[in-house]
Amino acid sequence: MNFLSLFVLIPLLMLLSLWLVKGTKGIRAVMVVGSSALLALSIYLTFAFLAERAAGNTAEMLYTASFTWFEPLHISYSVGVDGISVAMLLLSGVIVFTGTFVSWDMCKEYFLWFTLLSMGVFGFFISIDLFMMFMFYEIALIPMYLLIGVWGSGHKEYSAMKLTLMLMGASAFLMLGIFGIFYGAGGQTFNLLDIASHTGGATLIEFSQQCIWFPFVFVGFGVLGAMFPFHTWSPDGHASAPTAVSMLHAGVLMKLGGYGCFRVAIYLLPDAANELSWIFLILTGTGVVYGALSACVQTDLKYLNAYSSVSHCGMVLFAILMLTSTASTGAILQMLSHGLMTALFFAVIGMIYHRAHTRDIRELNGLMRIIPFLSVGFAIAGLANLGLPGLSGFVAEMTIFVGAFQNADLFHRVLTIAACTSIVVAAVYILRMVGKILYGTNVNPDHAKLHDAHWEERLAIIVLIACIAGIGLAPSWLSNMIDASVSPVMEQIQAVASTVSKSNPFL
Amino acid sequence: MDYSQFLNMSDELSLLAVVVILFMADLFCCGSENSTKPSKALSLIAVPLLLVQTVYMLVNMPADCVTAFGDMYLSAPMMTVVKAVLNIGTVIVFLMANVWMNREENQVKQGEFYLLTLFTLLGMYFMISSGHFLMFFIGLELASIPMTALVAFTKKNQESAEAAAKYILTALFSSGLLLYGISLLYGTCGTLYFNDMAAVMDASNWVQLAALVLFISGIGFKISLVPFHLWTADTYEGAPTTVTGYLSVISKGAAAFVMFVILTKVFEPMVENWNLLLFWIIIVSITVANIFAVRQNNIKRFMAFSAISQAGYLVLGAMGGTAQGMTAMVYYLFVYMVANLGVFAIINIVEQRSGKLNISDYDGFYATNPKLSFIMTLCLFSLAGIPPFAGFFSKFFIFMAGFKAGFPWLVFIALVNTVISLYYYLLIVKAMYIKKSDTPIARFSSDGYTQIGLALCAIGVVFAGILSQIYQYFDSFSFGLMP
Amino acid sequence: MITINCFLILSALMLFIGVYGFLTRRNTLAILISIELMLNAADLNFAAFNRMLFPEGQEGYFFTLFSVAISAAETAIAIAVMINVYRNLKNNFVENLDKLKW
Amino acid sequence: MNFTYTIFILLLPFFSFLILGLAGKWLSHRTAGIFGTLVLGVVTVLSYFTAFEYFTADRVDGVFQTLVPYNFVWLPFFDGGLHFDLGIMLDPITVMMLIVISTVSLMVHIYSFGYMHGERGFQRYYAYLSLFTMSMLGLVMATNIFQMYMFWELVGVCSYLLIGFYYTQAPAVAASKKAFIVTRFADLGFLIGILFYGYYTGSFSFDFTNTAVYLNGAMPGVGADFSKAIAGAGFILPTALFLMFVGGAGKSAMFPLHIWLPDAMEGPTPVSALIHAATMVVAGVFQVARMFPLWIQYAPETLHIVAWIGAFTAFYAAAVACAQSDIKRVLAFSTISQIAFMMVALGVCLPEGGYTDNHASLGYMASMYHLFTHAMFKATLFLCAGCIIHAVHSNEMEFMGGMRKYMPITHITFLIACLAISGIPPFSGFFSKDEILVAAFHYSSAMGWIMTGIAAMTAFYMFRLYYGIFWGTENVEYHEHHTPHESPAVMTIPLILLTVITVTVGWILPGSFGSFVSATGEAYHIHLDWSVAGTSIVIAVIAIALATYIYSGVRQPIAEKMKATFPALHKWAYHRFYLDEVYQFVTHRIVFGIFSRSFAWFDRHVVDGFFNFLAWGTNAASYSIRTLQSGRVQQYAFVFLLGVLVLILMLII
Repeated sequence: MNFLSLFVLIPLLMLLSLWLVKGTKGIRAVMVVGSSALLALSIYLTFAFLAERAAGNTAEMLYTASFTWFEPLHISYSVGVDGISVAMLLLSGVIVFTGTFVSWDMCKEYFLWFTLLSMGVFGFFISIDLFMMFMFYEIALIPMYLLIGVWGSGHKEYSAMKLTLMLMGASAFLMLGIFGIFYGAGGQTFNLLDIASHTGGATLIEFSQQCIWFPFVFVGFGVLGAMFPFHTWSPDGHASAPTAVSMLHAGVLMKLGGYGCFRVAIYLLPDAANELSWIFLILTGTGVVYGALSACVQTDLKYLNAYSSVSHCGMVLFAILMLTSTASTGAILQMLSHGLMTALFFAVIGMIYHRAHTRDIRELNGLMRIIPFLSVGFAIAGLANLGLPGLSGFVAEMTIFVGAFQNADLFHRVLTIAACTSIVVAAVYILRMVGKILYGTNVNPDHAKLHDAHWEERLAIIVLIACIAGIGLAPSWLSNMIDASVSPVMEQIQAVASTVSKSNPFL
Repeated sequence: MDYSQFLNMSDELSLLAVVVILFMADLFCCGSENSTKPSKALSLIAVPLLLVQTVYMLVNMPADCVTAFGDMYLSAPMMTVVKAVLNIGTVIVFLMANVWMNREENQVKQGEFYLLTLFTLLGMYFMISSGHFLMFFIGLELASIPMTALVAFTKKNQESAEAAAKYILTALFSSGLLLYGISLLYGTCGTLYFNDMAAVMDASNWVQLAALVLFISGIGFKISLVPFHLWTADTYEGAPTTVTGYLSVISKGAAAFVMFVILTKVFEPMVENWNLLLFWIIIVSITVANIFAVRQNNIKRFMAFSAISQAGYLVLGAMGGTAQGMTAMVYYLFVYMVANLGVFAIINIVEQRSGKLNISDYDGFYATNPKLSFIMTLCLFSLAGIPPFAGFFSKFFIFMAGFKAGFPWLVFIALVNTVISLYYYLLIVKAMYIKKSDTPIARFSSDGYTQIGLALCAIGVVFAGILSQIYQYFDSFSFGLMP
Repeated sequence: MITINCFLILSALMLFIGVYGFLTRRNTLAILISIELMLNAADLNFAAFNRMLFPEGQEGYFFTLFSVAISAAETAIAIAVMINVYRNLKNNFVENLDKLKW
Repeated sequence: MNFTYTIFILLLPFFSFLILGLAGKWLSHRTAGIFGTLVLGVVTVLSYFTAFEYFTADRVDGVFQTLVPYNFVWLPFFDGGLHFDLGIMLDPITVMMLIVISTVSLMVHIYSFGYMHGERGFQRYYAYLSLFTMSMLGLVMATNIFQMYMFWELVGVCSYLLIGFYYTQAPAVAASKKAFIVTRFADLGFLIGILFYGYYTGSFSFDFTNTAVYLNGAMPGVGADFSKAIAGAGFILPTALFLMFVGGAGKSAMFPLHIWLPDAMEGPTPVSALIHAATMVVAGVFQVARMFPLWIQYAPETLHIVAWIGAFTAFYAAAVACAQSDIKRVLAFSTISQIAFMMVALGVCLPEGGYTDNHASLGYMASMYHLFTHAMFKATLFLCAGCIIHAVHSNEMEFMGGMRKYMPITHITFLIACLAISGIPPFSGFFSKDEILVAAFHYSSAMGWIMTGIAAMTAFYMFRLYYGIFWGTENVEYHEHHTPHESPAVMTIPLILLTVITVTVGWILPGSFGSFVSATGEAYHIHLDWSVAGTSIVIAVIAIALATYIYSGVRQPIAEKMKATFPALHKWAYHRFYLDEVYQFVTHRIVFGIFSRSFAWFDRHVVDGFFNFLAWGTNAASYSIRTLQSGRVQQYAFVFLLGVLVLILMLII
């Protein structure tokens, strides 16, 4: 048994014990133990991975294991990690851990779905078999419906339904794309590595085939990555979701999209990526600016943050499509960074909402005086969001911009510069929000006596801030780790697809 | 004459034995009208007997294709597997029927219920194993005629009567056309033995093409494919819930399998033609049914439309007539059966306990009956194709088969339709979990039989996908039926 | 000279008269009679094909025999159902069977 | 010689920030203040020691060595040979800036002890100060342009936090937001400039020795890229440098990006002294100076654009300063004007003989010199203003007048600083401004006369301010309620110290500044050009006299008459020529009002509407086709039959 499977096994055990235990204490105990175990495991994995790499193991994926699952269909249970997945697993570990503490007072059913969601997420990141990946992807999606629908707020039924249907619609595209890849590569293996390297019975996917399936896969994952114009599930979904679910969703689930785009669309269909990236570059570039500008006029904190997520996640896809190893590394860093800071943001917003019963910017005022701890957390999340050096956002954005600038043609230049403007707009909406709700004087007597964060909330906030600052201050180990996995892919693209995209009218 | 060839029909004979035993039991145990005791005995006999017979079939399975009566009867291991699958479904139906059978007005009729059900099952057996259109036709009718009686089982109920009338009228109409189609086949081929027909089939012969269409329409009626489906919703709504459950999986599944077999065996030279037909039938079936299902309020009617669209997915496995498609179809049937019967078992128990049949009645169901609604959720998710439940695997495999057969766009349309189907399945989930109700279905406990049935369904839904052995087991028998 | 075509034309006529009857008659019993016409059209086909085209075998005849038996059974149960309908509706007009719809 | 200890110049304030920021809640005001000040004291000592060691070290080829005690790859980039380094670089201007920053910062730390006494958030204040000091030091010690950008952003945030220190007051919050967003907007230019620069030169480093090589396409890997070399040599580098300058213009409040600085005066006054007068706002000048070798060699024409922008800004700000009534705003506009002087000085440098010609590049030295002296006397002015505000509890001149009798120390120090800024010998401002004028005349006499005129305006508005505060009409009524009093020693001592520097730095070491800092690094001996100096002195004196004539009396008929004669001019100047309103209109009405709102609308109603339409369409379809399921069995059969016929036709045709 490969130890990566523990990432799925632990949530399974958690599910089982949650089912068995009774009482709040028992549930909390299970959740805390389980999520700590997951966090510890992901940290251990990171160290082990780095040690292994340092020892000179340059295999594309480490800790790989493969067991035949559906033999007649060539489906296997295959796991393995590279730098990207390790980073994502670490992120998931942190978010699940903090999410547990943020949803401290929730009931058993909530945690059941929550854990199922976590299982999907972890499973997705350890999979290197397309079928498994897709399965875990969907496992992660469906609990969202109930989590939002039952424990959400506002137009929760509508939002939950919309979110679920749009994401499932995307998975329809995705599934077709996966079939296309599978049969395009000879129909002998679902294993990513084999398909990418044409081993294990896989053959090179024909260029024309690639061009058909690339949009399917990219849209399929892109919807989850909030790609314009398929992002509208995100504001509603986030606004209605309970705190920890927003965290998990924005923090991890949306990363499935970016990760999938890279791992499947780019990695397996490099020629098509080179040929067709321009279409999606325009879409994602638009999304980056559009999301940021839309965020400026929102009045609901969660909507604001959701649109900001659209912008930031758009940046992830945008960077991936730049097809340079720096930009892609930046994309992964941005995923990490956005995951952490949005989780922090949503956590704090949720806590404020829990206390003040409103998320309307116009109704909140002067919170800094009333609930200083939460306010500081909020401000730090905001600063990270607008890319303050020393926090993670800066690192990611700079890497992306430098990487994107490696494409010297006017088309890429214009888009890159347009994307750069989003950091100015980000400053606008973040400062507007911070200025309105934290600063000033509170005029609402109901808000005068709000209590500051409890210990479990503090723990969650501190852990997240520590991670954000950690990445922001010492990014190179992470960046190197990610790049070691990104650059072979990009080299492959540059090697096989040195031609300029013929279909791009702007070149 | 070699009487040993009867042994090749051991599946049918063993089922017949079960029927006879039950008949006897009904005759002798249920004789007195005043006695209520024996009722329990009958279901106590029926379920284990059927299980034993299932095991017997599987154990006694021939290693290869066998025939009897000069190819009139054909059987292959896969067919036995399908029969066993149908048996399991029937067992679940019997389990859930128990609470209904124990109602006062039904106690005297329960022998009839079991016998009629088993006779339709026998008809399906023959249909599946037929090697000749006569055998097929007899099997089909044997499956249809008792079914009418089952649909009309609650005599005093106007809806039940109407449902039966619609069923029998449409059935007769379709069998009239089917029979005419078979006659055309006979006229052009000179034989109705499956094994001989493929050789004389000709895709340019329009009479044969017309016969193909008539055949598909006749069997499409049983599978309830659009546009031959219109009876379905009315009949499902009017029929007793248990019977609806039976109708929605067992007879449909058997017919779909038979269609697959006959299309690949008999109409093999016309594969292009029937691919074209099925292509459009599947698209229309899935889409129309989904669109209808969206706004249903009666849950049985809703499940009828769901069943129509599921039938579309089921038939997707037949596209191109590949071995992979066959496995995928049988597997899909199995998974669909488990999940659908789970849903019907719950609908049935709710109806029996509270008399409520509308989706809006399920508001707040989770608050009062968490376990039932949890199982219902599992089953609905499985129907919608959500992992890790079995429905995901079956859908994936059937789409994969469709893709491999060369129909990516058909698969795509089907995939997009899964979104709509997810929507309406979620409507029920929403009713149970999210909506609040002033008059929810009261808390109740279900009877032991239903509990066992639900447990079986839940186990099936959860494990039939993850445990790849089941699929591989099916796959290992997918030989011998393809030309 | 009576050729196979005569039979075919006759059976086709019977089929379509049956279909027409099915689609237009109000009385359910009349509809059942129409269905009998359809079934008999097919039976006639079988017999004619066997006699005219494939006289060496007996498949058609047998099919006809079985088919007749089956249609008898079908009709029997159909009539039973109609009686049941009549008992519930106090008439047997097909347009009254419209409680279940939409 | 190694300067490894310089790392502590950065680390100490950082730790101070961490400790004060995290544990501040549990510290008393006193402890926090003393702790912060002590740490800064150590930093100052280290800075001076560094300066001492650096400037006493031997020159190599007549040039102070550029030393890099630390440099490591902080964030690797994987394409184009780029990497984001962090490190410490010491060269003359860095060392000079170390002294400026640590000195002013220390003074402000001490001063704040009195000024912020008893304020809520005292610990927070000191934490921010520490963070700012660290960031500013990091900015000047940067080894590469990206590191500079990083600390550039950090000082921006510190500025934001400190302007908004009184966060319960709406104007402070608005001002902080404005400051951050405007500079952020400018930084966009900086960032893009960096990206261009990095891409075409293959390096972010300030070590320009390779740049030329890169640009000529001789570096391995880069040389192959012909287009890169062509682009780099011709058009790209000036563009990149100008974009960087845009960032600098934002920070240094060049027109039209200056609008945030006057509003930034909402922050505590010591903060204005430190950030918005002495250090952060000169970052733009420092940046241009840092990239100076490239400017002068590759983009001299562009550099002159910088000069003209500077000249216009200087004029504009001086004009506005003449009409302001808020003393801090006057100082703010004066700051803008003076920084523009520095920009002009850089801009007027001529490329004759390349940048090896110290004489042609006199402006560089003058600019740095002025930066240095300006920091001292402007800090003095602001700190004095702080004392006055502390005493009067208002920024408006109408509450002042006749303050000289209440606050003698403040009065004297303010006067000296005013003389210095007006360019009266022997105060430091005279020497540095004179060099700027010389450089301007060297460039063109037009520029020279313009700058001389603006210098006169400077003298005028400064003395208008001086008389308005200390002489003029006294608001007796108000002063009876609140009798103003001299500030405590902890506030006056920094004033005196800074004044001492202001007084002495010019004439104790006349001409020696050039031996430390010059464009080439070779010693440049400053010699006064008396024709220029004489003119400027005369003009300044006339301007002062004019101000005295108009504003020194208790009654000011001329001032009022002027106001009455040119009401529109005064009004426009008072309202800063309505630039803020224009910005307000463009950003709020156009960008957010039109673009954002329509995007948001588009998102909800078109994009989202499309998906809702899909859902609605499905439902509507469901209702519209329900008649298909009419409940009539004959119709069912008909559809059945129709289906069969259609299928048959499909096959046969």
